[in-house]
Amino acid sequence: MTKKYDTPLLDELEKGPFPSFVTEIKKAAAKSAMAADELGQLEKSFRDKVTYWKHGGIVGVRGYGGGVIGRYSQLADKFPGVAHFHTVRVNQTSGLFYTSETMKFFCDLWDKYGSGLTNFHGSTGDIILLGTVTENLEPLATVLSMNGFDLGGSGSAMRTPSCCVGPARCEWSMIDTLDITYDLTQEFQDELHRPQFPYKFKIKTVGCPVDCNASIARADLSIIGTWKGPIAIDQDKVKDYAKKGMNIQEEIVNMCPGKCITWDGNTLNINNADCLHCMHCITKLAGALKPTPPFGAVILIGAKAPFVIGATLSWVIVPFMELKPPYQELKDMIRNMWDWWNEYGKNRERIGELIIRRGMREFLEVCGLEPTPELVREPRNDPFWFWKEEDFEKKPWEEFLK
Amino acid sequence: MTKKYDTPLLDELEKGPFPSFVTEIKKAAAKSAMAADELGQLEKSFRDKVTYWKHGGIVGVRGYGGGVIGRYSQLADKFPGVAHFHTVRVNQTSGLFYTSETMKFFCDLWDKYGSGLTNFHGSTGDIILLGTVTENLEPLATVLSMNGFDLGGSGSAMRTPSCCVGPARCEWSMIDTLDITYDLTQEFQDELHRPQFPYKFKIKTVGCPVDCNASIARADLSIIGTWKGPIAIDQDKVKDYAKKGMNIQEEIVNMCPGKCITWDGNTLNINNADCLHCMHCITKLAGALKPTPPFGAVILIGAKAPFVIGATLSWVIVPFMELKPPYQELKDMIRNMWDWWNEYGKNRERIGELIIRRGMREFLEVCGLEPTPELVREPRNDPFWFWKEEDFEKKPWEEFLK
Amino acid sequence: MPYVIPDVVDVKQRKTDIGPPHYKNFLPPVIQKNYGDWKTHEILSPGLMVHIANSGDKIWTVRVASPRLLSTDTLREIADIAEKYCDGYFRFTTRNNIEFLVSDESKVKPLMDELADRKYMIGGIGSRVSNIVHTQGWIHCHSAAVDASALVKVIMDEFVDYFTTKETPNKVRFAVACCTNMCGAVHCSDIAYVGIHRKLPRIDHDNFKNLCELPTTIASCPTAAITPDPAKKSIKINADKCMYCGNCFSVCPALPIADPENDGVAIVVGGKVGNLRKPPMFSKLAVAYLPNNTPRWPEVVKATKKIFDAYVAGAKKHERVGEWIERIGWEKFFAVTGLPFTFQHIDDWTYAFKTFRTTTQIKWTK
Amino acid sequence: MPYVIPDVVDVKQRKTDIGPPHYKNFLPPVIQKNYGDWKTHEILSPGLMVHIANSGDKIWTVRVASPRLLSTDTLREIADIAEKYCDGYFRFTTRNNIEFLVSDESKVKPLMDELADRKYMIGGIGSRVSNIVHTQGWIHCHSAAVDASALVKVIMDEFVDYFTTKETPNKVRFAVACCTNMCGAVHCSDIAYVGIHRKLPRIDHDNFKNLCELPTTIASCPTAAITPDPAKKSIKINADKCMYCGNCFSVCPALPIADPENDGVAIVVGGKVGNLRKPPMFSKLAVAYLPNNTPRWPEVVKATKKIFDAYVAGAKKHERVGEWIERIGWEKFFAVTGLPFTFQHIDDWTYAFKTFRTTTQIKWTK
Ligand code: SRM
Ligand code: SRM
Ligand code: SRM
Ligand code: SRM
Ligand code: SF4
Ligand code: SF4
Ligand code: SF4
Ligand code: SF4
Ligand code: SF4
Ligand code: SF4
Ligand code: SF4
Ligand code: SF4
Repeated sequence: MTKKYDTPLLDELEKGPFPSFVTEIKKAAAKSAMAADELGQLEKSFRDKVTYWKHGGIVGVRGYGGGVIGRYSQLADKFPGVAHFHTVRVNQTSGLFYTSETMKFFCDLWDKYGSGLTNFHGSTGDIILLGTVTENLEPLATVLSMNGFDLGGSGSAMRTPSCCVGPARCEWSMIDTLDITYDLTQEFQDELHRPQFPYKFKIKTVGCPVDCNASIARADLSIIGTWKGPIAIDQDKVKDYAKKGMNIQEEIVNMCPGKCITWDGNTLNINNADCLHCMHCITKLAGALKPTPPFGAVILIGAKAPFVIGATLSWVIVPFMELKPPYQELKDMIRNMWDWWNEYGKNRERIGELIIRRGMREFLEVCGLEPTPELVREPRNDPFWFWKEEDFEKKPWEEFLK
Repeated sequence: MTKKYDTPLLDELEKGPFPSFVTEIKKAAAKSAMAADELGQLEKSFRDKVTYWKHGGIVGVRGYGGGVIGRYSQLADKFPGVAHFHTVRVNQTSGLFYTSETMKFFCDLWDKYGSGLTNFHGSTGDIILLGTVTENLEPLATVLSMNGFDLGGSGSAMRTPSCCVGPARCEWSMIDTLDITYDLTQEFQDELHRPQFPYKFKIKTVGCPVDCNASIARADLSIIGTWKGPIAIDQDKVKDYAKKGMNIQEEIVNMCPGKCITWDGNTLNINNADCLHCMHCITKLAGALKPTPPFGAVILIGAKAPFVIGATLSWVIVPFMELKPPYQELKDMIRNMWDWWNEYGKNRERIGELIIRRGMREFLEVCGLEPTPELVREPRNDPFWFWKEEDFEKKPWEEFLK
Repeated sequence: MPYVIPDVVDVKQRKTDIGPPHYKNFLPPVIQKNYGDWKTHEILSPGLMVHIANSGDKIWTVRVASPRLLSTDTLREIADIAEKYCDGYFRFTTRNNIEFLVSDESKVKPLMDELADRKYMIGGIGSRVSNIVHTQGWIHCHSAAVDASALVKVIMDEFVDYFTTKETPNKVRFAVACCTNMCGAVHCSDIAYVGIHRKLPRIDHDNFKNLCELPTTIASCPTAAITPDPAKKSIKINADKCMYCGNCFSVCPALPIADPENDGVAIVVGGKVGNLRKPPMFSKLAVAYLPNNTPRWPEVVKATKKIFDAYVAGAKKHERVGEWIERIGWEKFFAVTGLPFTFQHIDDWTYAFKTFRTTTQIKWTK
Repeated sequence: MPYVIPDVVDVKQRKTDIGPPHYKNFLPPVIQKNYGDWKTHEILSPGLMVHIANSGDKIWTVRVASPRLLSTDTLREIADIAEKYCDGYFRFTTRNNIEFLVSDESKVKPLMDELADRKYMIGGIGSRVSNIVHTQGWIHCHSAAVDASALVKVIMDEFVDYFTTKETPNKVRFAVACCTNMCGAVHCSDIAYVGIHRKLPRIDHDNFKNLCELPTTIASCPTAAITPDPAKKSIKINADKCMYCGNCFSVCPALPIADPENDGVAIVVGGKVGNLRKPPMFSKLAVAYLPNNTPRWPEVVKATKKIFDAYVAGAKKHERVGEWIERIGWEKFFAVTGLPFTFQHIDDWTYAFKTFRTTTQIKWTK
């Protein structure tokens, strides 16, 4: 039924133990002409060492400004099945949980409207439905919404928020990552579906500083659970670890960045005042140590890929925020920063870049945040800085002389 | 004889135990009208909280483009003694050694031609003779040269090189700092006395990584002695330290940045392959440990004050250079970098700034230097870089496949 | 939830902005019950762990590898397996593995047996190699300088034992991005690959005015190499300043930069995102360029093996790749891996001098 | 060498480019003999050390403080003392102290007694406070936002015991620079002071064209706040961009920036230049501004005492100020010193974001 191509190069990639993406394309190709031509064009890319997709192309569904990545082949003549080969981004479930029923729905849906090829999941977190034609977009979106699903983000919009598995299956989650993600996604549907920002905006939430969703590296807004209480210690369990062969001195004490643990062979002691809340001891002695409340989150801003100013990791802007539904403080802060970004951001300027351009002070003031040492790795070194008129009124040194 | 001023504010600075600069000015003021008016103007500065010196003013001696800092008072009417108050920079002796005879010569000289006020020494290293009038400059310079001394540097020139006390009185000096400084000063007399560069150029040489002359922070070219051999250990002396109460584990082992020392209460062991040549253990166990040959220097480039790009520390450009008279390799390298800087440097652009502007590669190539990992704290992170045609010919990966 | 796909779809009736369904709908009952109330977990084997709630309840997780690019056939198979052993419940991980969520201990072994029979690759939990975060590559993106899925396949084939059985000093996170937009987590991964160009974009002056916006194109260039060419109503590129990053092509199709001869792969190493021990770290350049030798990129695999083996041999327990390198120093890293250090390794972009060595602290490697 | 100062000087006869005299002329014989052949040294008291050569020869060094600004009277006195006890040999240190070089052990005590009698301050050797590297200030420079010698005096008066007797965990290096040109070693000192402005330069349009070069003036501005004002044949300053650094005034006298009301002192801390333990470090901002309260800057002294005392109380042996701060963390530094943290502490210049915290590693201080 579908076209067959000789794919000697790609066939090499069916060899070896790791599951092969080529096999997946071939499976889809057996049923779908689109997938078959995808395979053919890909073989040609491997032969010629170059991509054969055209640059961009705007397609979408009514009422939405994003959620679909338009894609056209440069070789439509040779591979008509991929003349159009658009991607549909579908907003995933918080924590990436599925039931078999839901998954089968997606399979039926995509066999009907697309190539039968998917990504579970895209790097941002969306369900990626790979390869369809423009005509199928409206019915596809309609069926999705009938069944309770909606499109994800693309373009200069808020992107689909995502999170780690968190409280659903992890003992260390200090905030409800799934709920925060769901709640923010619902709150900001308009910003997700209708690009209205200078550029993209990503939110990733993780339950603790382990950061199993790379939040600090890949989200404009990183929300990372942490704690303020002491680390609770079950000394017997620690001793068990030692008995089972763990070198507590080497593996725990010496590796603690706060240099705040001691171990005398019997008792583990933590000087919590010097703890950096890094999670090393807690994770390596799983079950023996645990964080205690108050629980909350560090809020950070600005991570992004290298263009234009170089890759950034997110920067702390709130050292500790309690996060309880309805997360009002967080939502207000997000809206404030968006207003500012919308007002001053240039086209294709991420919020982190704008902060660099206009200064962290302005950003903090817009968000109603105070300067605190927790925001910096270290204070500035070169001796030039701004003063505002209001600063002149403050004379903190008058305190000194008392 | 000289004018007397009421100096209630400055008098406050004669109180307290540390030797008072005000007392020094008063001593000079007793004999010199210039010094007296210096005192008067200074009191006014203290009252008004502002400097009363005019901006710049070019003065100098015949045949030289530098060595004198012109200085005029804004209050010449009130303080005629400092209407002119120029500074003469005199090239110090390597290592800042003096004999009483020489010092008395300077005193006589300066009582005759100047205010009687001096700085031993300026931050760059020169002898600073503070406060004279334009007419005195020629005879002063002549008498200096009759007695074997010469002017130091100022303006866009090589500045007076300086060094630590080195082999003259320090057991750790691995290069002859005094001789290198003397030799380079003599070699580059023209560059020192006749500004011909885009901006200033400073050279500081120290005998070891302790850097007792702040070479890495304050010299465009930093020459810092180091070693390649193992650290020789006198175990008895180490034990003496322990006996006298040193906590070798805490103070030496734990503080070694290479983490390459062990101590069992009896024997100190150093894994020299991991030694970072930091000098901590050697200095704190003075007499017990010592570096062994080969001796040489790390050469670094680019330190400067904050303008315009922010303060910099010097960057390693040669991880290890043997330094034996006549220091030809070093001199050739210096001339090469100067040629390049003269060709491309903008007005008031330090060599480090030029390197940043045109790239480290060009600089290294100009100096005939190879790229090596020792030059960087870490390789670049963002994935954009230049290729030259010649790089395409090299295919280092062909090695891998063997 | 009964899902429906009508034969005739009335697109006018579509509701918008409903967002995703609530996550509770997809959580196994034992998770719903013990949500946020877990006590601890144990890793029972490389692909099996159990989480134990304060209530005493347990949930077993069996993890298998996925190529991420999945056909509906495979997805249906996974759903069927989940139905058989997990009451239909499963999830994906943030690194695209599949996790079967088993509430009934007696079903764990049969599940693992069936997975093994069906050639699923079980593993990836604990201190080892997990799946590779990656991007579209030649499968779907116009920007790709290299294919992504293929790199994942050849690297995972090489290190598969470290997924299924062997341990590494700590987790080793690989990532692939097919261009410098870096849609993968390349900039903060233990070992990562990024597709790069090495030649100037070619300016299609005729199309420029139709397809591209002048200010956006100029602003896209990280090195300010692009200036207007008013005569041609197009732009000029200063060849001395261009670093071949391709960002101008991202915003302007009239500036194609792909070049089969000269495109290829760079390897960066030593990044991480977690806050454990050391703060998150960027990946740094290890190999500036390796050729696109399709279909299996042997040079890339070999270079990776040098890095990986040196890490496994040299790192202390719990040290990530970047922590190991920081401890031994970059000069030793290049010495023990035997990788060449070239001019490309020395930064010459905006923050270049922050990476220069401002200390005489050096280890001698020869 | 017999020195001559003729009554009548024939300036035509001047030789040029002779350079300084050879250093050998100034070395005591015992140094000449043992040059480069020292074995070790011992610190015998805060102002006395002995260096021992491999030959067994010894040289004693007695160090005394100097205000650096010295009158010829004082210099003659020093020379006389050196003649009496040191065969005339003495030197200055790189931090402007005076070192008497004694070759004959029996002269050490009498020398120290006489120095004490004459109120010289003996000390500064070893793990303590030494002299303060500093600059010209109001004594000689047109650029000074604060006086330098006075700051040195009031700080040394406060910590004088740490020069003469008491120990600190490691050497504490102070520095003063009277403006942001930073002719002192401020950017890499344990505790340092820099004179700063806080108001815009005032443009003297009439004089601009006579006194200043347009391109140089524009290029001098680190924030690109200066643009041409062709109408006035002068320049404009963008008030929003100006950081009051004064570099424009350095190159252009028509842009005075000094302002008695608003000029003052910033304190930076934690820098060092040596390579021991940690690589050299920059100083970082501790106090953004303290007023010029002449003649003794009490606020500056108080703030310094807070920092110094916290360091002495909190640092481990051999930790420099910066090492101590890095260990405890900046949030603890501000907590233990009680110094306020303000917007000025957060960098907003070119490399600002490199100083932002990119980790959740935080110590709670309240
Ligand atoms: C599908 C996906 C890669 C994947 O295979 O998983 C992807 C694919 C594309 N990304 Fe991306 N990005 C994807 C996650 C990312 C990430 C990672 C993340 O979100 O965690 C990043 C790095 C983090 C960041 O946002 O900075 C990322 C940084 C970029 C950039 C650079 C943005 C920047 O500020 O520098 C671009 C360029 C652009 O925006 O024009 C880009 C652009 C693109 C485009 C739209 C190509 C383009 O230039 O227009 C790609 C479409 C490929 C295609 O044909 O389908 N993509 N992109 C990911 C989205 C799936 C999803 O929705 O779940
Ligand atoms: C005298 C001295 C300070 C002192 O009291 O010791 C000094 C004094 C001046 N320096 Fe300096 N600098 C002195 C060492 C330094 C140092 C430290 C060093 O050399 O180790 C530095 C920092 C290191 C560096 O070179 O970057 C230094 C960085 C500057 C700068 C900033 C240069 C830059 O690239 O940012 C300027 C501004 C300029 O060049 O126009 C400057 C300019 C000046 C001027 C000429 C003022 C001016 O703007 O024209 C000062 C004359 C003061 C006067 O009235 O006497 N001075 N200057 C030092 C020279 C004495 C000597 O020759 O021994
Ligand atoms: C399932 C998953 C979360 C999710 O929402 O999907 C997850 C789950 C767990 N992680 Fe993770 N991590 C997951 C991605 C990550 C990531 C993100 C990434 O790789 O992009 C990281 C950060 C990596 C980094 O720093 O670059 C991550 C760094 C960790 C660490 C820290 C390792 C270290 O010492 O540096 C731990 C703690 C440990 O292993 O001791 C950990 C521990 C755990 C625990 C033990 C947490 C728990 O109690 O349940 C979970 C099982 C461990 C395992 O897989 O070995 N997880 N984990 C992700 C599985 C990805 C996969 O398929 O392999
Ligand atoms: C005389 C002098 C060299 C000169 O050519 O004039 C000198 C001489 C010695 N230094 Fe120094 N250092 C001298 C300036 C420096 C400087 C430069 C500076 O301060 O600007 C430094 C770098 C400071 C920094 O890192 O910021 C310096 C950092 C050291 C250190 C390292 C301290 C540390 O652990 O960080 C040592 C080793 C030690 O003390 O254990 C040292 C050790 C020594 C020894 C023991 C070397 C020796 O064997 O003779 C000398 C006497 C020690 C003492 O004074 O305590 N010297 N020393 C300088 C005296 C300045 C003064 O009057 O106080
Ligand atoms: S980030 Fe923390 S809470 Fe979330 S899954 Fe990882 S370890 Fe658990
Ligand atoms: S969480 Fe990290 S910093 Fe805190 S005690 Fe444990 S290892 Fe140390
Ligand atoms: S830098 Fe080294 S050689 Fe020079 S005086 Fe200091 S310790 Fe001695
Ligand atoms: S010199 Fe420094 S790095 Fe080397 S062994 Fe001694 S303390 Fe360690
Ligand atoms: S990394 Fe580049 S080539 Fe790959 S999917 Fe992203 S934009 Fe496309
Ligand atoms: S490839 Fe990159 S560096 Fe070159 S012109 Fe385009 S945007 Fe600029
Ligand atoms: S620091 Fe500034 S004010 Fe002080 S001497 Fe140097 S240039 Fe003059
Ligand atoms: S004071 Fe500094 S920032 Fe302000 S205009 Fe002058 S040079 Fe620019």
